[in-house]
Amino acid sequence: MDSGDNAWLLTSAALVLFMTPGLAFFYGGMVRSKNTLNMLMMNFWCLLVVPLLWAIVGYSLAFSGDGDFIGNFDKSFMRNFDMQGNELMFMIFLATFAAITPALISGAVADRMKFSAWAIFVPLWSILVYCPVTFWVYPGWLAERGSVDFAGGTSIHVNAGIGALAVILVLGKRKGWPEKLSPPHSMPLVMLGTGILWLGWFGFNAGSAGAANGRAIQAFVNTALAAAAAGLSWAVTEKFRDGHFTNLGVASGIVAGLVAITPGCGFVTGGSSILIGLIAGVVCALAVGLKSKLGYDDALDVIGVHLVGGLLGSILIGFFADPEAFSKIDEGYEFLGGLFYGGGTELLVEQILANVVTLIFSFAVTFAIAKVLDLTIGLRVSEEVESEGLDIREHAETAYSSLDRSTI
Amino acid sequence: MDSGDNAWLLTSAALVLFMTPGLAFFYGGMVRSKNTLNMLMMNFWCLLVVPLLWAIVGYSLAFSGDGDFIGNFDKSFMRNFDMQGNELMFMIFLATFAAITPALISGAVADRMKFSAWAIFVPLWSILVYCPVTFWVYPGWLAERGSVDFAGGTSIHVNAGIGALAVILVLGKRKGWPEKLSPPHSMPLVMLGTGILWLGWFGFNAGSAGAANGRAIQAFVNTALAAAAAGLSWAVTEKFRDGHFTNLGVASGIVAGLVAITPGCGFVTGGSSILIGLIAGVVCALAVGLKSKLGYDDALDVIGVHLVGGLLGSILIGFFADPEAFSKIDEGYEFLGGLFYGGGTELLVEQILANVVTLIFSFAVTFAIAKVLDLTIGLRVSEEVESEGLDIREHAETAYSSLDRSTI
Amino acid sequence: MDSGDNAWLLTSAALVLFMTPGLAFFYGGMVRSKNTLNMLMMNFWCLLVVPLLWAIVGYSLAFSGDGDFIGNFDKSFMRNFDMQGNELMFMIFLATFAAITPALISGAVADRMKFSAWAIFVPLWSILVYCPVTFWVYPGWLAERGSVDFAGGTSIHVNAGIGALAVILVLGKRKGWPEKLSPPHSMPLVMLGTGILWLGWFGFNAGSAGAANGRAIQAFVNTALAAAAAGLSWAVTEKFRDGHFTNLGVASGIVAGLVAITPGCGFVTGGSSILIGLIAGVVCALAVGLKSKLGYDDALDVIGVHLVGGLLGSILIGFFADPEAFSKIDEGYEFLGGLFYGGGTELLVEQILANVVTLIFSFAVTFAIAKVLDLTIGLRVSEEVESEGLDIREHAETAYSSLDRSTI
Amino acid sequence: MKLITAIIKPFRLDGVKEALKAVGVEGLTVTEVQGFGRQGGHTETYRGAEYKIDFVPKVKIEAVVSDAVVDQVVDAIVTAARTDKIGDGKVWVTPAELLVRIRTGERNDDAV
Amino acid sequence: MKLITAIIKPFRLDGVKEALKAVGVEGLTVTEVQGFGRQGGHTETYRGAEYKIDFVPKVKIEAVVSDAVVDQVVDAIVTAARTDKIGDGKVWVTPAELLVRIRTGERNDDAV
Amino acid sequence: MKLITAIIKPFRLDGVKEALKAVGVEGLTVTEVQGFGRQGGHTETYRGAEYKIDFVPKVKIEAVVSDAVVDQVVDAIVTAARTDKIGDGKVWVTPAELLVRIRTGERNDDAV
Ligand SMILES: Nc1ncnc2c1ncn2[C@@H]1O[C@H](COP(=O)(O)OP(=O)(O)O)[C@@H](O)[C@H]1O
Ligand SMILES: Nc1ncnc2c1ncn2[C@@H]1O[C@H](COP(=O)(O)OP(=O)(O)O)[C@@H](O)[C@H]1O
Ligand SMILES: Nc1ncnc2c1ncn2[C@@H]1O[C@H](COP(=O)(O)OP(=O)(O)O)[C@@H](O)[C@H]1O
Repeated sequence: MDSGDNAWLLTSAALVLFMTPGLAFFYGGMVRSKNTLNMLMMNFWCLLVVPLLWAIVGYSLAFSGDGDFIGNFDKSFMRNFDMQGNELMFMIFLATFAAITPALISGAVADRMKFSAWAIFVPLWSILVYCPVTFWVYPGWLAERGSVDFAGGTSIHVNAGIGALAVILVLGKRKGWPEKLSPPHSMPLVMLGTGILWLGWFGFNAGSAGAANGRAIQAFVNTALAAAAAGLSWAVTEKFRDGHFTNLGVASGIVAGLVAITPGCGFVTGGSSILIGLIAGVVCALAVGLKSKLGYDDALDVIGVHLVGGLLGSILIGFFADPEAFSKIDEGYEFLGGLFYGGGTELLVEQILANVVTLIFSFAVTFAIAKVLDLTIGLRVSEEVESEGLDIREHAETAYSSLDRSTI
Repeated sequence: MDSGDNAWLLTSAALVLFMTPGLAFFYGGMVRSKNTLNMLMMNFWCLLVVPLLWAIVGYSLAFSGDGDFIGNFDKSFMRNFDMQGNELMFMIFLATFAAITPALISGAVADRMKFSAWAIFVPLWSILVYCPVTFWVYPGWLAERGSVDFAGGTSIHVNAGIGALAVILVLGKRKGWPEKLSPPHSMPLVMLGTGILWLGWFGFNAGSAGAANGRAIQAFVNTALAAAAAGLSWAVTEKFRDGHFTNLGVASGIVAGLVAITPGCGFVTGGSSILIGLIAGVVCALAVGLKSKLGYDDALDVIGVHLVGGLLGSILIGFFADPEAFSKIDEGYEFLGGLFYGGGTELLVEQILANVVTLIFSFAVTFAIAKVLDLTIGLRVSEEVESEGLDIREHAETAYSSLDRSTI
Repeated sequence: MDSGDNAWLLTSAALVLFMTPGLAFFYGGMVRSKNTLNMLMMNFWCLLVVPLLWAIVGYSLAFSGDGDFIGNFDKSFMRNFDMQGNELMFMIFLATFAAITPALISGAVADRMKFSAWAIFVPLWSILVYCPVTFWVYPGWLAERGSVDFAGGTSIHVNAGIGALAVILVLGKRKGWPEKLSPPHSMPLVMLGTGILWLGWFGFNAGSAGAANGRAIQAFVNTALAAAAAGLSWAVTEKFRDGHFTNLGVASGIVAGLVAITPGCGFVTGGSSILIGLIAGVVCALAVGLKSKLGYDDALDVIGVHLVGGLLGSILIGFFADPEAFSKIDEGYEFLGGLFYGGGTELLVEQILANVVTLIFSFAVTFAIAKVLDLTIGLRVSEEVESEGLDIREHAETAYSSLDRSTI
Repeated sequence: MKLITAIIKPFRLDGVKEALKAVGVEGLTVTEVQGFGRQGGHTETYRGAEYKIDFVPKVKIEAVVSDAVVDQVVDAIVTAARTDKIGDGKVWVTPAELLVRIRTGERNDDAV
Repeated sequence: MKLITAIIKPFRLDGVKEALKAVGVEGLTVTEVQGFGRQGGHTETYRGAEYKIDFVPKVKIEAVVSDAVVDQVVDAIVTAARTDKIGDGKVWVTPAELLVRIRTGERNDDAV
Repeated sequence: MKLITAIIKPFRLDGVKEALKAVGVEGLTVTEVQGFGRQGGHTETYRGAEYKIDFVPKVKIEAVVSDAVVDQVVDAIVTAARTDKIGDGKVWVTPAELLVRIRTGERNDDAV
């Protein structure tokens, strides 16, 4: 255990944990004030349930053992850890990733999902979807075949994005959608979330190097540049199409760029990360328009941003991966080269395969979970609750109380 | 000086300093909008006054010299520091702890304390209560007897919690309490505070290892798991009792868990920290109900959360401390074992003693300070100021101004 | 590359990037709600445009080559970097400084500048003003003569502060100023920004040591103490003059202290940093009153805080620089001593010279940029847009939407 | 001239606005208000303590209209705002002696 | 029918509401407003600059009641809202020609 | 007694307040409202989707005044609020049968 590496991993884990509140504000600002606390709660819930589950059984299922398809229980309850080798750090660092992944889905189901159903959905999905996919992508068969995913493009963004689609197909559209749209109730809250997400994402991506080394630095640089590039290209796309630079466009672009660079930030160099960001900003800005055409109500664009951005970023590795550049940074760090860097199509094919497999598996299992929940306890609140607001009815709380300054 | 240890301590100190603004938002969101700025100001005031006082004299009083009961002035004005041995870092890291401790008390006195009295209370309390207790618990006699306090359960949470009780007994109840209750004016602000507190608490607890070593990692893991467990158990307690999962319940539970694991995070292992968290969530959720029964107006539950949570966590060390596990993490790290880990009752007795001593001393001296302030400059605002709001009358400011967008 | 140094620089760069959103909230809370999003957008825009520009050409212009007056293009597009020597880290760390510098100017032009003009102003100013001044102050002729600037007092705060003056002289006053003043629309947002700025400033100042060493620790200590001292002295100044301790006073004082200690935090010791903070708080509290006397509309006091605070801090180095103290911390760290520390007037003269040169150059070039923009695309929105609010008209967005909870 | 005031459920605002446009009302003013009535409020629970929130968010619509159309306007509002659930709100009519359009100085029926 | 409007100090809202319930008023509508009057406003100071805030937060209560109870209702409000300090507010009464309960279509006294 | 109600552009509030003071109105009550009228609203764009915002922020001023000064007051408002651009707003007058100053119990003209 090197103290410098530890310092960076401790910092990174703290920052990634902070991303889930950040996501809560990012999403919470976008919904109406009557559903704001429900949105915060869906996100915080993930922070309560998932790390415990991960420490008890999830980490073991996702990372322990030599199987191809799923881990074993050897490391459940934090037993059999390699205490010299920093495994406890590794476990808790990854717990923060496991927590934010289902939280991403909350953006799609906003304004209409029963909280009790969400409360159960989160642990089920973590175990049945997140753990196996993570196993395949990291220690398991997809990784062994050659596909790569530095910080969680496939296992996190694509996985959560397609899961979001599955849930909302069961859940249905919000009343009035898409005719009646409500603007974000607090854009400053959205921008706060954006700032926190960007901050945390440095831990997410550069922490995934597992050390405070040259790879971490390159991942950090890529994270900064891709986010800036995508924020810019989304904003410019909107300026040309709609006539204005908007804050929500900038925020969305930043997040899209962060998503898109997540899988590749440890395999591509700075110039490529700018290109990936620029592409992601434009493509995701267009992709969020799909939902009204195709008729699925992805309230806060989890699909347009995380699914599309994650797929894009993961597949672009097949073009931009540059093992030679990294050999100068870190000796003995090996991976296949991308099409533009002399590596042929092998990596590209593996990247596509890994994502296709994830799409199919995650969609199917998530759909099944949602269906079972719907048939048992019910997935959706009543019309009355939906129009009165989930905060009061599901949580007996109000986001902002002003009249009550009058008491006393 | 190891650069990795430095890196982690620098980061930790920055994060702990950020906790005081976090606490300001946590409390500030809970009060009505007419008293929000007074709450923020009470917290920020601690950040202005205490670090200076600490650098000038507090650190020396709390950590310098061989006395049993109080330090000396040898290290006042940052003189005679061991510059090779990182002492400057140690001083400033601890300054951020000293700052947040009196800030905790602000939650109890909300809505009715004169700011001028608070302005004087803070430095007096720091010198007369915080410095001696810290001396006893760390270099002094309580530590020498064998009691332990990793990151400040006794010296910070119990100390501030009982101090809060002493002040409000002098200060009295808010007009209309407990009949007239006002809901939090901004729950998003409360949740923002919660997120910042959790983030900062990693610096608080894992930084208290003094290095980026295995103990820091274990403390980090314990901090994450106990917070999650307590957030969950508080929320579940409320769900059973009141019928809803609430944001304020989750926020309160997270903080209760963080408080409870603070003293023990460097002495217990992950499984114990989950248990400590689960217990703390339930016990504190019940403890906040005491005030209306016993009739003291602890506005934002400093006693129910910090006093009760701190006592609980400190005493549970007597059961769960596991020196053997830590001997595998860090050689030469020695402390008494808890009752469940073969250590007998010795540690338990010492933990109880340390807390009883702190309770008595802190209550008595804080009560005296409050009484003197009350008899001299007065502790409490007039009824008129209380009903008009402290922001306008004490600070000549308004938290949110909307009508004024009309000018120009 | 030392992993501990890397860990601290990675952390610092992330924190400094987070300062720009922090600044956005600090300024955004101070303006009226109808212009809040325009303010956020001006700041976020810097985060999108400047890091890309910096990676592509700015860093090379500011730090590459042996010239006296400007860098060359050798390191443009991140080519020719010393990959063993951490140069990529250095580049991205400094990119976050380059981003926040023009963002500072946004506070002066609040409420009336065309966003399209701002969008172009930022990259132009970065290249034409920030890069050359940075070159002079760091690798170039001013540094060679002996002047020092640890973390950017001259190159950032004085530079942006005088630039702000130049822009607003072209831009003109807001309609109704100074008769019609509007209070901050959200003080909690201002205080959030303050907290984030202070947090990030630890990365800014202590990260500028380039390592997790004793100098970083001293810079960290100085940052904490100067901010506290200035917050206190600003607040006390207001208390004596206006009768109240205010949150905005505390926030402004903290920022003024952070600005003032920025240039000297790696050259002075703790006691001096307290003095510098105390002086800065009083001087800046008085300096913000100048604008109404002199008749320039510096909306959010960029001049009173950043220009005055930066100049003050930079020139006070000439009195307080203490090379002997640092020789005990870090071997081989050499700089001229200040007047009070046996160094004579040489350093003082150099500090004055460096700032005078910066003032003249930055004012002239910024004025020219603003004038050209004004004559071409126009610098200022129409009266109608100014009174309706920039958010709706420039960005087609509204900061807070409440009525719309009514839909569905 | 009459001033027609309606207190309705917020989510009916859009519908009522359209209904008013349909009967020729070209201007109206909306206020966010809090209602107290038979509908009752709700209870919120913070840290186990119950807070009785008596007031329910409502929207107030005010429109000054010509005498001739009063009945039609009232009917339009009632029809569009009705959900048949308690708390649908009230409409009332008060006499207005004068209406002026500020921009032009036009008065009464010309100002509507 | 009469429309009774009261402008009161916010912290008297609870008391006035109870007083109205006591005299049989079962429905009312509340608005957060800003008052300007003899009470004067206050001064806020930001960075040394003084901001004269002319407006004081007040609460407006509106209730439409039967003619028979008007005096009683006005008295109840005045008694409950009174603190004897400047700024206590005003009550005024305007005629209402019609009141409709949206849910049922009931009119006038039946709709109260 | 008459109740004079004016809907104006927010940025004219200060001017209208001064004009009212000039004609002797010593008390008034202000509410932030949303207006719908000829002026039309505006369009906001979030992630490429257009949101038609029909309502425009306005300010409502209410003042109860003696019959004798009604015309003067209306004129003062109209003059001070006028910008000659669409959306300047409306003023209307309704009869008030009673005005009470809560603090003193004074009535009608004495209570103004
Ligand atoms: N007499 C009244 N005067 C003014 N507003 C009233 C009156 N009665 C009811 N309201 C308003 O109408 C709303 C609905 O009234 P409520 O009694 O709850 O249901 P309903 O109208 O269906 O009988 C209330 O919330 C209140 O805003
Ligand atoms: N003529 C009026 N018309 C409408 N509202 C008024 C009038 N006069 C006073 N008010 C309202 O009543 C409130 C209290 O009035 P003020 O003159 O301050 O005290 P008081 O009623 O005790 O004489 C004001 O803030 C304002 O909201
Ligand atoms: N008939 C009406 N009743 C009540 N308020 C009205 C009426 N007509 C207009 N208003 C208010 O006056 C404002 C301005 O009206 P509008 O038709 O936009 O412009 P103008 O008054 O210049 O013709 C509206 O936003 C609305 O608040």
